[in-house]
Amino acid sequence: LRIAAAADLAKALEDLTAWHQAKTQQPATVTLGSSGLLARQIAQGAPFDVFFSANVAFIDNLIAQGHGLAASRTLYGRGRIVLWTKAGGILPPEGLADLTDPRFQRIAIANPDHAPYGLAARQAMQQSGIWEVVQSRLVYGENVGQTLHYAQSGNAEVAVVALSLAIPTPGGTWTLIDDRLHQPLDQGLMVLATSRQRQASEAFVAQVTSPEGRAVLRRYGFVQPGETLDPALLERAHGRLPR
Amino acid sequence: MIDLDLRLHRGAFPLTVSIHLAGAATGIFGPSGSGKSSLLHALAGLLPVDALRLVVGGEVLVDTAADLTPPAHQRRIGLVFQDHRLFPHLSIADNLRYGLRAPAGRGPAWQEVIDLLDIGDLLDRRPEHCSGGQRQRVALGRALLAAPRLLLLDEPLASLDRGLKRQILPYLRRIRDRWQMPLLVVSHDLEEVLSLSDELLLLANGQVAGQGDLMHLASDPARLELLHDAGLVCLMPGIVDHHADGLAWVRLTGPGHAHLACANCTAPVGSPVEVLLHPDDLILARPPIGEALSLTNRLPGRILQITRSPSRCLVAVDLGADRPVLAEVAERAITALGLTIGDEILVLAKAQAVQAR
Amino acid sequence: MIDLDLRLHRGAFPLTVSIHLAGAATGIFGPSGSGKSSLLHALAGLLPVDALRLVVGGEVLVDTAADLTPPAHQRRIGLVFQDHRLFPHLSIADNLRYGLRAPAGRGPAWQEVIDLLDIGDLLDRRPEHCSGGQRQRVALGRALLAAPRLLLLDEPLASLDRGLKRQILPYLRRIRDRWQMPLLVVSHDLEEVLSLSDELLLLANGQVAGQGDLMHLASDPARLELLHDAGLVCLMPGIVDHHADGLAWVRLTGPGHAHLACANCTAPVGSPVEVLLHPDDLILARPPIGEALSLTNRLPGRILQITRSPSRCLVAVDLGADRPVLAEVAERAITALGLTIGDEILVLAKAQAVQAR
Amino acid sequence: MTPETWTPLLLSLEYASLGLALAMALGLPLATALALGRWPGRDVVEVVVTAPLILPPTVLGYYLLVALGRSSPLGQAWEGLTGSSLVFTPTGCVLAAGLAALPFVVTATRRAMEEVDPRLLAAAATLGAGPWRRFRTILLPLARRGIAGGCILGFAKALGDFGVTLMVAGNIPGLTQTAPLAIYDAMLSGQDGRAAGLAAFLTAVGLAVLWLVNRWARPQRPRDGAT
Amino acid sequence: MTPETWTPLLLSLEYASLGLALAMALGLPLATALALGRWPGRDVVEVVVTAPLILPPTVLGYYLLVALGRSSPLGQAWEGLTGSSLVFTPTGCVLAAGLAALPFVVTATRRAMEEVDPRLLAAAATLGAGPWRRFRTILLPLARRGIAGGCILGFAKALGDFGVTLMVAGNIPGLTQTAPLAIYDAMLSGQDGRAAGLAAFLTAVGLAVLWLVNRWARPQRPRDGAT
Ligand SMILES: Nc1ncnc2c1ncn2[C@@H]1O[C@H](COP(=O)(O)OP(=O)(O)OP(=O)(O)O)[C@@H](O)[C@H]1O
Ligand SMILES: Nc1ncnc2c1ncn2[C@@H]1O[C@H](COP(=O)(O)OP(=O)(O)OP(=O)(O)O)[C@@H](O)[C@H]1O
Ligand SMILES: [Mg+2]
Ligand SMILES: [Mg+2]
Repeated sequence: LRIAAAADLAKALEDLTAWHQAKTQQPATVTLGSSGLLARQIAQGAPFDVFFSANVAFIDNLIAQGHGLAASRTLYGRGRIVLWTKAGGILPPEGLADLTDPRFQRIAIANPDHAPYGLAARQAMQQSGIWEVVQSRLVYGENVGQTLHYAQSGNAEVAVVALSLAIPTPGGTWTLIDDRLHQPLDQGLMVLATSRQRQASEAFVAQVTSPEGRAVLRRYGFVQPGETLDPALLERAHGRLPR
Repeated sequence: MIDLDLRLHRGAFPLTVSIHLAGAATGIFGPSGSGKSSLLHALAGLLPVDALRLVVGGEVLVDTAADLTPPAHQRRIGLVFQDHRLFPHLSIADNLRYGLRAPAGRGPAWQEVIDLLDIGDLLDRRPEHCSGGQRQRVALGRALLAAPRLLLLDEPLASLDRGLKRQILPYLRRIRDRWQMPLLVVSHDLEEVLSLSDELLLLANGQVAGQGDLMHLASDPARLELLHDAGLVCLMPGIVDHHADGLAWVRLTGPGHAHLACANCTAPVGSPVEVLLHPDDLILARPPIGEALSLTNRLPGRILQITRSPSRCLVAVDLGADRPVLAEVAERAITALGLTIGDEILVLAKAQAVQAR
Repeated sequence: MIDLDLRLHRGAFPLTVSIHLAGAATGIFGPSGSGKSSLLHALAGLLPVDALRLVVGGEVLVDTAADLTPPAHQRRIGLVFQDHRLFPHLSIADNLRYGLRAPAGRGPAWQEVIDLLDIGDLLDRRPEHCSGGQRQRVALGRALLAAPRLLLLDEPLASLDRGLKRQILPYLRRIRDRWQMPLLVVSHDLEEVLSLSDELLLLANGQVAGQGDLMHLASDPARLELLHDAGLVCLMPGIVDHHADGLAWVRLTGPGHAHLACANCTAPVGSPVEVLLHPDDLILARPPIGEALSLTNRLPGRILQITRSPSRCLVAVDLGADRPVLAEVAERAITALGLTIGDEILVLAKAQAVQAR
Repeated sequence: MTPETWTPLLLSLEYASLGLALAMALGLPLATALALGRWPGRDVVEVVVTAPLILPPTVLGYYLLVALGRSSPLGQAWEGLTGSSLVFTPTGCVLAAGLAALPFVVTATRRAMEEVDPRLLAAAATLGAGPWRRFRTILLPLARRGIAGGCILGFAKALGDFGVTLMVAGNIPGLTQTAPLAIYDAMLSGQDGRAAGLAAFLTAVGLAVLWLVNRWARPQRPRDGAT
Repeated sequence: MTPETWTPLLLSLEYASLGLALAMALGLPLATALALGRWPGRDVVEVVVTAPLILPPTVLGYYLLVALGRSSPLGQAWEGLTGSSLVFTPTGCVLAAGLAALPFVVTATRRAMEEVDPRLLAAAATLGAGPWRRFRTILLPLARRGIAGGCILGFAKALGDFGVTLMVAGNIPGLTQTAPLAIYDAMLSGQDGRAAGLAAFLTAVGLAVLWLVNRWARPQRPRDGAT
């Protein structure tokens, strides 16, 4: 099985494929990338079986163009964004409003022009009224992974990244951003129309959407609408809820 | 043997040569910058020409008017360059081998060429590890071994000493005769040229300033200066008659059976040689003269021609040989001895001043 | 004037030279590959040496033993290369200007050099658009204009015709005298060398095979052959006494006040000249001799030395000039005339065979 | 070292080598034509060959993907011929590597050939050597160092190509995931150690190859300026 | 054309030019030392300089970010000195461009200098020219074409640099968003038309610059092989 997936799924898919392989003896390889690029490759006939997008819009587009099986379209979770700060450095922000403090000289977000998490970050900043102040301090990562690197390497005091990335990344503390401040980050997957292993693919998708699968996803912060995050998980991963 | 019509220009310099060369070899000389190298390069196909027709031994090699313009590598015209142009990345042996053709004796033999040019020790070296003269010899060898139909030599012996020159020149003559390889030789040294050929081509400013044998060229006062700059000499063919007292006696070919004594000639009896005489070494005398002179040669002859240029007088004397000798004498001596055309006269020369080879 | 101790090796070729040179100029000759170029390059600082001590005019320029080894550009030793080495990206004018030093008359003047070498027309060209001889002249000019303390010339005139050589050589002599610029000249042409210097250095196989003036070198039968390969000549200093009948009469310097007639000499009366005599042009005679000869010069002298090599005999005759003349005669003539050392004798020469410059 | 580490490295070396071979196969004749030909527009062609350097690789890769993709005429012709597609296969990797190397091969070769003394070529012609023989025995050996220099840079570039390979070949582990892609992946998935290890390895192997080629192309002895 | 289109192009040209200048300032002396020096390890140094070609740009960019970043000693020293950081500023763009150009400048210059006939340098020495004058008047002019060739490639590479600039300079519109970044962003955000337009423009401008340099560095007349 060849799985193409948005970069923020790196860890979650590692667990999922390992678990799936243990169960079915079927190996699966994962190609990570930006959802936008992967979608373009799939439109050009890339030989993947399953596509996990960070933005369900890409899935809908591909299905509309006939590159995906409409029946396989599944929302596997809703993304959240967090304020990530390197541990042991400056005092972490307790919420978005704190970003106006001059100790945050550089704030990294993903490029809002094309990265869903970046767009969400911008919406949240605008919504909470700090956009005008922080705009000149922003630096833009190509994707959430790179955005996180800015903060990890100490070049940005804080980065707005995906919760799914913050959870498995050691060395930092983070604060969840209220999801009412941005439009929902609905994340979807599909089986490709060109897949040569359609049954296996569908079986894999079924596994992922099974309760056990969802539990794995939830461990990385992918919750379904209405679900809440497990506080113990937050605790373990040095995260906290906004003030 | 060679017909040649050429027009070209290099920048502002035009070169026009239109000649018929009868001999198997022709010497080309003229002042620096007169177009000698350009002529050779054009014949070899290395220079764009305005018009060129080249006929060698009846075969039309190039004719731009008839669109017969084979590229250089199909002309089989060899060229020894003024700057040797050895291939820097190849050993001397590989340089020599580069143009090697027809191992089955169609041209000069490998070992022969190497021995002649004394380059056997260099074969494994790179050109950069050879001296200037060594490179020049290798370049000559490389051209010879390619066995061309026509061989062009651009000052092939310029930085070699006389010893080496005297060794190489007869060999070139042999090449010319044995392989019917016509030669065009550029040189600033008339002695060098004449030992290969009777026929001379004199260039000046991209024009033919004179053509023909020495006698003919020397008959024109204007050309005499140019000839002098190239070192005027006479060459006479002959055969070694006998040796005596360390001297070789040479019988000049021709009706007169004139005999000349040469020092420093070790050619065996019966072998053909060329005798080289410098006009300013020859002394004219009216008989009789005394014996108390270290002068071995005393040849009777008749005055054929007297050429006077502002700075010198040249007297051509018929010794009954194939061609006349030229003697350069003072104006004053012509008056004192009362020399006129048709006079019977003695030509005197030291045996040491006569070279045979 | 120059003291020189050198040891080096190039690959398997060792060169060892240890000499004292008294004159302002020295001619270096020897077979191809004997180490002439290597010697010059080592002096100029372009070759790694095993040991070198060079003293010019009392000044120690290089001494490896004392760790005095200035790099080439600080030696102020000029070198005219066997391959001209013009800078391809610079015009001829810029090439000439490259080493130009001391515009305030410390060395040869710009216009003078350009006129002498006849390169005025080339100034705007690139070297690639010049003929071989033109490049050689520019290279010479470039070295002259750099006004070095010592000038090394590696076959500087090899591909020039005699006319140009005869024009350039006296100028080099003037350079040497006027700017006290010592010269070391490599040449395969003894005539060229001797017109610049009395002192000769003969190299063979990387060793000094002989050193000194011509007379000295010629006294050794073994070296006679090498001298001959280089074109044996004698040079005698003199002063133009008067002109008559198109001949210049030159009084040789020395106690004897010997007078010689030369053709083709236009130097004004009173000017110093060098008279060039070819040993094989000189005729020895026992007086009296007749008048019916086109022979103008009849000089009395005394035999100083007779050298016999297997192939030639050389007789040195004292004419009462600064140095003796050498005459090459046949063994047979020596016997016939019964020549022995100390004999009074006449030396005969045609005016045409005598060159003065 | 696990095969997980080795595979991308080996793939990289393989594709970079094949890519260089492809670039040389196309580039050497082109460069020769540029160096020796007298046709107009030569400079324009050379400059166009360097164009791939200027565009962001991913963008270039995308355009390439569209041009060679499975729905393009070229891609379909190839697929009809060989049964496998040009893109998302090792072929795509080789194409990407070749494209990365091409500018270096072409410009260096052209320049090196133009530096060869034309007088030596003329001399070879008078010795009877035709164009092909002159090319083989004089031009190529004397231009060797310059060409090798271009190939070295080209190989390095091919080895390090990321954006074009990513787009055209698709980062499929074990098939088209070359070392640069694997390093990037490792970094994305937070395996910084693996990324650093792979990067160090790739650099070391790449540099070793370059160093060897460099040695081979360099003259043995230094030349002095004498004689 | 809107300023939105122009700004990245102008920034790109500016940073690429400055980057090339930086690469030349560092690279020419280094290359000279490589070409003329006799010290051991020269080849190793040259090969190390080419290393940036081999690593995937984003990875390289990350390492650079760590090495020059605001919390690194180097970055802090610079910030103390100038008051502004090395990264996320135009300085970062210039650094990235310089790093992209350096391998080309160094390798091409070294090679071109080594091709210069040492006999001409020897001749210049006998005419009294010291090392510096020989360098300026003989070595540099004769190596000019090769050096220009390297600079052309280097400039192209600097102009097209994506990954390193992205990491080090932070893609800030109007400040550090160079043309390649803008093209990439436009493409990913679905503005295919704008991406294609920018790409065409960048390529055209870049190639025009290259073509001019190329013309300048090339000899006027073709040489024949005669005389
Ligand atoms: N780079 C080198 N490496 C090794 N040997 C060399 C090198 N250059 C010259 N030689 C050898 O050293 C010897 C002397 O060479 P050199 O150039 O000094 O001779 P030369 O006397 O100038 O000869 P020519 O009259 O032919 O120019 C020759 O035998 C030559 O083959
Ligand atoms: N590439 C060129 N472009 C323009 N003019 C040139 C070129 N090469 C030579 N010339 C000129 O053409 C003329 C003839 O040159 P050529 O080399 O044929 O002379 P040459 O007779 O061989 O002289 P030398 O005896 O000095 O070698 C010279 O005046 C020279 O300056
Ligand atoms: Mg010539
Ligand atoms: Mg020499």
